[in-house]
Amino acid sequence: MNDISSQIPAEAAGTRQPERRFGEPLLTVENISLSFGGLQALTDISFDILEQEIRAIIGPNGAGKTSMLNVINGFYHPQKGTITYKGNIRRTMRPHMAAAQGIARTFQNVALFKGMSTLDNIMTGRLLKMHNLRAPETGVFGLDQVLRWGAGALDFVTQCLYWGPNEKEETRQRAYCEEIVDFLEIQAIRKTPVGRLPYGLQKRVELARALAMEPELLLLDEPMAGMNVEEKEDMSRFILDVNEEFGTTVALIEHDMGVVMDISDRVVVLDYGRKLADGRPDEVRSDRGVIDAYLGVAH
Amino acid sequence: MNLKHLAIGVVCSLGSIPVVGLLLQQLAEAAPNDIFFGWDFYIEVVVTGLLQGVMYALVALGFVLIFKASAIFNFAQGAMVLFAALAMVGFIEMGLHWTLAFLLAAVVMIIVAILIERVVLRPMVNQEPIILFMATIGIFFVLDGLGQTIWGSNVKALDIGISQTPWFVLQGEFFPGGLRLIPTEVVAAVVGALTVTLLAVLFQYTKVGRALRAVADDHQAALSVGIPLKFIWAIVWSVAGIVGLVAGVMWGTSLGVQFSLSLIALKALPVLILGGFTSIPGAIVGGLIVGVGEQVGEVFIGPLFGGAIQDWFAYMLAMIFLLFRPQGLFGERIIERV
Amino acid sequence: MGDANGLDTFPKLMRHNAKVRGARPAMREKDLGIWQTWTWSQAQDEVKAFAMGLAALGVKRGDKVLIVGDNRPRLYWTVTAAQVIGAVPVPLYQDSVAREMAYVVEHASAAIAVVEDQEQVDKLLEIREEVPALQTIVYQDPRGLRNYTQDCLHDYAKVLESGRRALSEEPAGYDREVDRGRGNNDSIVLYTSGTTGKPKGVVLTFDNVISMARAGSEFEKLTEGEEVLAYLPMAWIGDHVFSFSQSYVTGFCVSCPENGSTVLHDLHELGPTYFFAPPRIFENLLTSVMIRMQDASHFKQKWFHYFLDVAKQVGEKILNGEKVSTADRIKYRLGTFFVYGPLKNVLGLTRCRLAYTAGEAIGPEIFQFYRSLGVNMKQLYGSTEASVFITVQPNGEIRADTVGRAIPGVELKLADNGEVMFRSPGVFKEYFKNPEATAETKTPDGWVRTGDAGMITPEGHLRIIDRAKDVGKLNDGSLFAPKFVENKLKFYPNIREAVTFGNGKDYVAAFVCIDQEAMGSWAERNNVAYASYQELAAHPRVRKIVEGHIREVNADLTKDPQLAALQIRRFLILHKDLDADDGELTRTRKVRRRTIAERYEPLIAALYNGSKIGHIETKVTFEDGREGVLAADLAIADLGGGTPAKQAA
Amino acid sequence: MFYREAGQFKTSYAADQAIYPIRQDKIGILILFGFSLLAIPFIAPIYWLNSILIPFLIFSLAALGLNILTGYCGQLSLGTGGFMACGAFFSYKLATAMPDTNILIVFLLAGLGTALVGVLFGLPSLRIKGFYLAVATLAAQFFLIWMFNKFSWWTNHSPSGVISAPPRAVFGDIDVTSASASPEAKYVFLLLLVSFLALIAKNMVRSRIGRSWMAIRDMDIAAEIIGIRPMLAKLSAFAVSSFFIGVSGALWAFTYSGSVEALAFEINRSFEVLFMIIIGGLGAIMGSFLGAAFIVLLPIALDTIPLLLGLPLSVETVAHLRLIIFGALIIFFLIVEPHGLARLWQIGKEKLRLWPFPY
Repeated sequence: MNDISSQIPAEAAGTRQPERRFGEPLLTVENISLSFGGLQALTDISFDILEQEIRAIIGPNGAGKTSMLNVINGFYHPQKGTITYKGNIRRTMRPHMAAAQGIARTFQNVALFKGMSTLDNIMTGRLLKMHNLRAPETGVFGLDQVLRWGAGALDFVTQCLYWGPNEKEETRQRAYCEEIVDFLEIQAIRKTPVGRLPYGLQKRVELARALAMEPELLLLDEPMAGMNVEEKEDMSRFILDVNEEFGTTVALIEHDMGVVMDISDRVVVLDYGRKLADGRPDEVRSDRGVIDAYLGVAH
Repeated sequence: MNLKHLAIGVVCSLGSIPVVGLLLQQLAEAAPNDIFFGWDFYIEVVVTGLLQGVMYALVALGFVLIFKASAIFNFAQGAMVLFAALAMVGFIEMGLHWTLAFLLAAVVMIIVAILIERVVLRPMVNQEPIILFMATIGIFFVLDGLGQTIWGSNVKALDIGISQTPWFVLQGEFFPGGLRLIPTEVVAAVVGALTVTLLAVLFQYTKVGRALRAVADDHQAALSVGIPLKFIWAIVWSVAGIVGLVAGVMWGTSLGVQFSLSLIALKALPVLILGGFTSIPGAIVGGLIVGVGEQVGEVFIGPLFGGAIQDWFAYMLAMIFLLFRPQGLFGERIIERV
Repeated sequence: MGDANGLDTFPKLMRHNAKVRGARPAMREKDLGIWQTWTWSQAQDEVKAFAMGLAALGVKRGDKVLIVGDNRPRLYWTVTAAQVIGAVPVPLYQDSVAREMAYVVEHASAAIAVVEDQEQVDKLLEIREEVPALQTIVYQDPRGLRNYTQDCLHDYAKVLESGRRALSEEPAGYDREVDRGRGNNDSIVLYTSGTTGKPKGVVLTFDNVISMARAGSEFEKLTEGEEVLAYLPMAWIGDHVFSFSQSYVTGFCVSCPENGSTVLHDLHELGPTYFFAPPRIFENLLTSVMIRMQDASHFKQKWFHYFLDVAKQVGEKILNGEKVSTADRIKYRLGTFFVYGPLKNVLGLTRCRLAYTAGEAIGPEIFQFYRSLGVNMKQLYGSTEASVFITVQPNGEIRADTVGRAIPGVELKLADNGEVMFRSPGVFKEYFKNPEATAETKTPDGWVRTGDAGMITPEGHLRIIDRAKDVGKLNDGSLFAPKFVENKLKFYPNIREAVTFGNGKDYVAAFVCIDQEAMGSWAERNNVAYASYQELAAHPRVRKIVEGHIREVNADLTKDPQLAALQIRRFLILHKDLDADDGELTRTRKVRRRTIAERYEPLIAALYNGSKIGHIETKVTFEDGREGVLAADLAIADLGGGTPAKQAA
Repeated sequence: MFYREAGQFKTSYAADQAIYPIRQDKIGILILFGFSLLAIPFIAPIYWLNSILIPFLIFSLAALGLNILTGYCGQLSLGTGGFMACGAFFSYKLATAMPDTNILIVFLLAGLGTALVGVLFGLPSLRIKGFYLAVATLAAQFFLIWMFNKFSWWTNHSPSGVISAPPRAVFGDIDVTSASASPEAKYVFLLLLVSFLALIAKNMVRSRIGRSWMAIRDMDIAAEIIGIRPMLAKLSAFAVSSFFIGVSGALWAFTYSGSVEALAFEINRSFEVLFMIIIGGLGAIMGSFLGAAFIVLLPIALDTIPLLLGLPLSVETVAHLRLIIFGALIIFFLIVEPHGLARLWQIGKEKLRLWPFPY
């Protein structure tokens, strides 16, 4: 269950496909509109994210990219439109519910827990996966709920005493986190308080924390902002590795067009809260509207 | 300083009076044999509450000024009120006329403000708010101890020539016995209103006021356009000190100058919650609501609990209020950004 | 030779260890945040399965098995697993580039390689066209290799799996294979990175390695309780003996660090009891200690240096068991509590009871520093061809300038030209596929030429003075060993490089390059203004300092009649650092004497014609690749020196 | 200086995650505990036990509780006094209503009751943050004190409003409560109880629940996106914190003063405990103890110094001067080391570990 290698779909191993094959849409947003008071942040946005792809969302500043991510992970509630995730239309959603459904997220300005060490930050990402005790399922109406409460209370006691199931669980999860530490090559800083780390490493730790959630959909908000070329290369490699090794679907916002063109499978372009284009990187690159609105400005 | 907000606040609080009155009427009718209240009594209670509220507002005003300009939750405001009042009494005891004593006390408060800025705030720039808050508790102790060391801890009368005999106004059909008003409270209300107006003008039309508002909006931005933050802080603390002096004089004339004055700050806290930590009109309206609420609560709800509920009634009021409007009446709406 | 118990191969030793100390730790690796531990019996299970897995991949007796990667338990086990089935492991330096690998793969005609990770796989795939013999690559860490479709690639875990299957079908197979091994079989081939020409593959038999490992262990009384950190390349004989062979012989546990960047931290955590490091590492540690202490408070620095002085005076004596006054003993005790103990702790040497250094000469200052702290540090002289051990300093006979006595079983003699020769059970079998070189190095009666020039001190210690081919003669006929003098100079932190001349001359003269960092910080502390390296090098006060160092070296040399003639009579400070980019040094910072002799010909002439000034124009390569000419007039200092020479006579 | 960590490597996560992974620390804490348990009761004068060590232990517990809420979960509370009062009065009512129940069970129940009250007054934390919350907790403070003062039921209708702890025994027949109990017995009882509770607190903060608190403290938005339910995290912090504070209030009433009235738990008590955790160190178990020691000892020191110097000061002046010095010291301390004594302790430890290198 907690061995990373078991997360790898069996068919992914083997021959390398010249064209990467993707699964069904993991997430579909349709006609999303979002406004704050009079400010229209998103207007009638629709696109989908396929299983196992790397999807980039690009656009100039204020295009509504971050708002889009916030909608996806339940932080903002759009006034109009539907979101379908894993085939189910989503109703009201709080971020922690999105987390429980397998959506992880990093932030534009690193949102680490500054008072904790690297390892503790990553361990925090495992919170949803930690269960000292599990109530047995009896199927008897009412009894299950009682049993769950009982298990919860016992769980609390084991935490107070750091005993038995709790110690076992802490150890198990620590082992999982260490796999991630190893994967992202942050062994040397595992016990360093994250506040003392340089920016690039903080971003990496944040990615580690998101990975600890074993997400199916990983939202990355400008994972390479403020990094130098070398750090960007490292980060790109890690994103590709994550996508490849764990089969995680990635949606990312990024400003560096080079990176976007390199690592993403499909790109959606937003401008002033509207969708401008959607397609493979080369298609988007040659799109007239995009060049005018976005790339044109950059030149 | 948003006039629209001010208007809403005033309408709300005034509007609440008849509603409260109506409620009380119902109450009175439900228990006609136990107690009987006439309309005049309700109004008298409410008016007393309003006047009391102005006094709360005066204390709360000091808090708001400092919080707005420096995001410091100044727990020492109450101690500043006491210290200012003690200083003024001290000068009067030296034989000076109260106006002169007032001016001198104002000077003392300015010196205190500058000292606080120099000794406490400046070395603690960029500290977390909770640390600064604790520091103001430190200031609270120092001012308390200092004031009492210099001027003693006896209760002192503060006489600025306002009679303590109640006035009875509007005698007539509606108020058979006349509306009972305590002159000090009326004066306090007037002075309070004047102070607020003065502050509003100061904020709106002077250079310092504009700088102050800039600082309140964004420290970094203010610094980057060359506003001297430290100077602004000294100014704000001085103004807060003088506002505290006014409050001290008002409270002092009615209650006497004594140690418990420093604890009236605690009364101002629910006012802040109601009004929002950063809103001057909020402080005023909040003060009025708390004043009225407390009086009304004490008279009509108190008996249900066995009385003496002022201690916590305002807090409960504020807390219930918060559940519906977490940012207070006039506080800026918090939009969380990620 | 063999062994009384028949434990004449590593597989047999492993089986023995698994039997007698099966529950004791055999290997550790810092992995996933903790020191993962394998007991001897667990280790044997891994070896068993992997040996069978290798056999299943078609590896036969006598095949060569290439091993490339950092120090990892699985790679160490691969060594044993290969030996189990009679194959010969060939470890390679993990940082060698593909081209270098190609030569060895070709030369050893290895059909299989067991490597650590994607990096090594990529290198081998790159050269696969050139070396078609290489049929199979087994990788340990599958990360990043998911989409490699080459048929030659095998996951270590899968090989292990197939080995387990084979074992379950034929449980006796392992023992049968182990029993087939003989002490005179080839045990390992180690390629030495020769300074010139192609690397040579040194073939060692089990008897060679095991006998010397045993001799070394008995000499130092190593036990199964030692802790050893394996951090030096597996392809190097030292690592093979210290962290593999001796572990099998005595049963101690070997630990592998997490990765290259955490070695120092892992060293601190592990606190080895038996530690080996080349002088360079000890020197770096000492430098970092001194640099960090410079940031300490004034009081602490005084305190620190006071106790270091105490240690300097009495520390070695105490370690050597000599008589020391009670007051000094108390002072040393205090020092141990306040300074030496904590210092050893932060360096990770708290539990260290034996530290070897070898490979190059170690600075006496550095050597004494560690010894005075109470670290039992010793010099050792050895080579791949000797299965490491030739001479070791016995306890109580530690000198900074000798490398000790021949250990039991080793015979030592000096050739006429001063070259050191030895004979021992550890003498290598041959250079792989290179009988000419074998004949050149190994005499028919088993003596091996080391290529080093040495002397035997009156008390019987060997002292290495230089490479035999670099040793020359002064005009008065006395031996001239340039590197010996240069090393003495380079031990001063202020001196970065030194080049001495004297072969065919009347006296010894020297070029000196100052160390910019050390002298620069001196200049800063003493308010000496300078704008460039050249200016600093030409500063009279700098020259005075260097002169002082040289006088000390000279004074030291006079103490020994064998060496008195080596005193430096005249020297100059070069206006630029010797640079590998200019071809003056090799990439490993060894002096290229011929290049220097040509390029600085006018200066050398000036050193020997009595001038006060030498003029020179040199071509330099700037960092951006441009070339330019640097002209300078360099002052030549004359130290006189008739007197000491007379003294020597 | 005292550390010899080389060689103390960890071969299991359990060892790596131990409370004191370094052997020297473990030894040090065992010696300290052993000394406190076996030596102090015999060598410390009664005055020390009664006026320093016993209040120190009780305050440590209260500080521990507040530290869980404020230091670990980031929720500022000024209602500590009120919660202590809850513990005191709850346990008084329970102990007098069920005289045969073991006093430990009484304390446990009183703590649980306080936890419930804490959760109730913690509800606003779901909507409001920071100083707004702090002020809201004052509601608890004033309301609770008023309630215990107002209704004589809480004091079993004692005319003075003072409750007197009935004598209760533990370990068979060792009386540990009320004025008649021996100070040594009280001290040992408190030491064991407080150490046990501190251990529990430490376990909680290094478990999942503690990490969810710290996540909420450090960045609540990120915490929620990771899947932490803010309501559960905050309310559990309120509950646990109130439990600790409640027990400390009960101990105050039962072991320290023996008889107590509601006014003993006035707002100043809240500030006192808040000072302890600020000066001791937010988010550090050790800080709660250091801060409690500081705040307990400071007034004693301030009272003693003029006496020692022989200054002829009136009691009143001394009281005022004490206020000034206390306030000034607090400010000084906040300027010099805003992260508290625990940070100093930690830096000191790091220094010793790195010795002879500078930190």
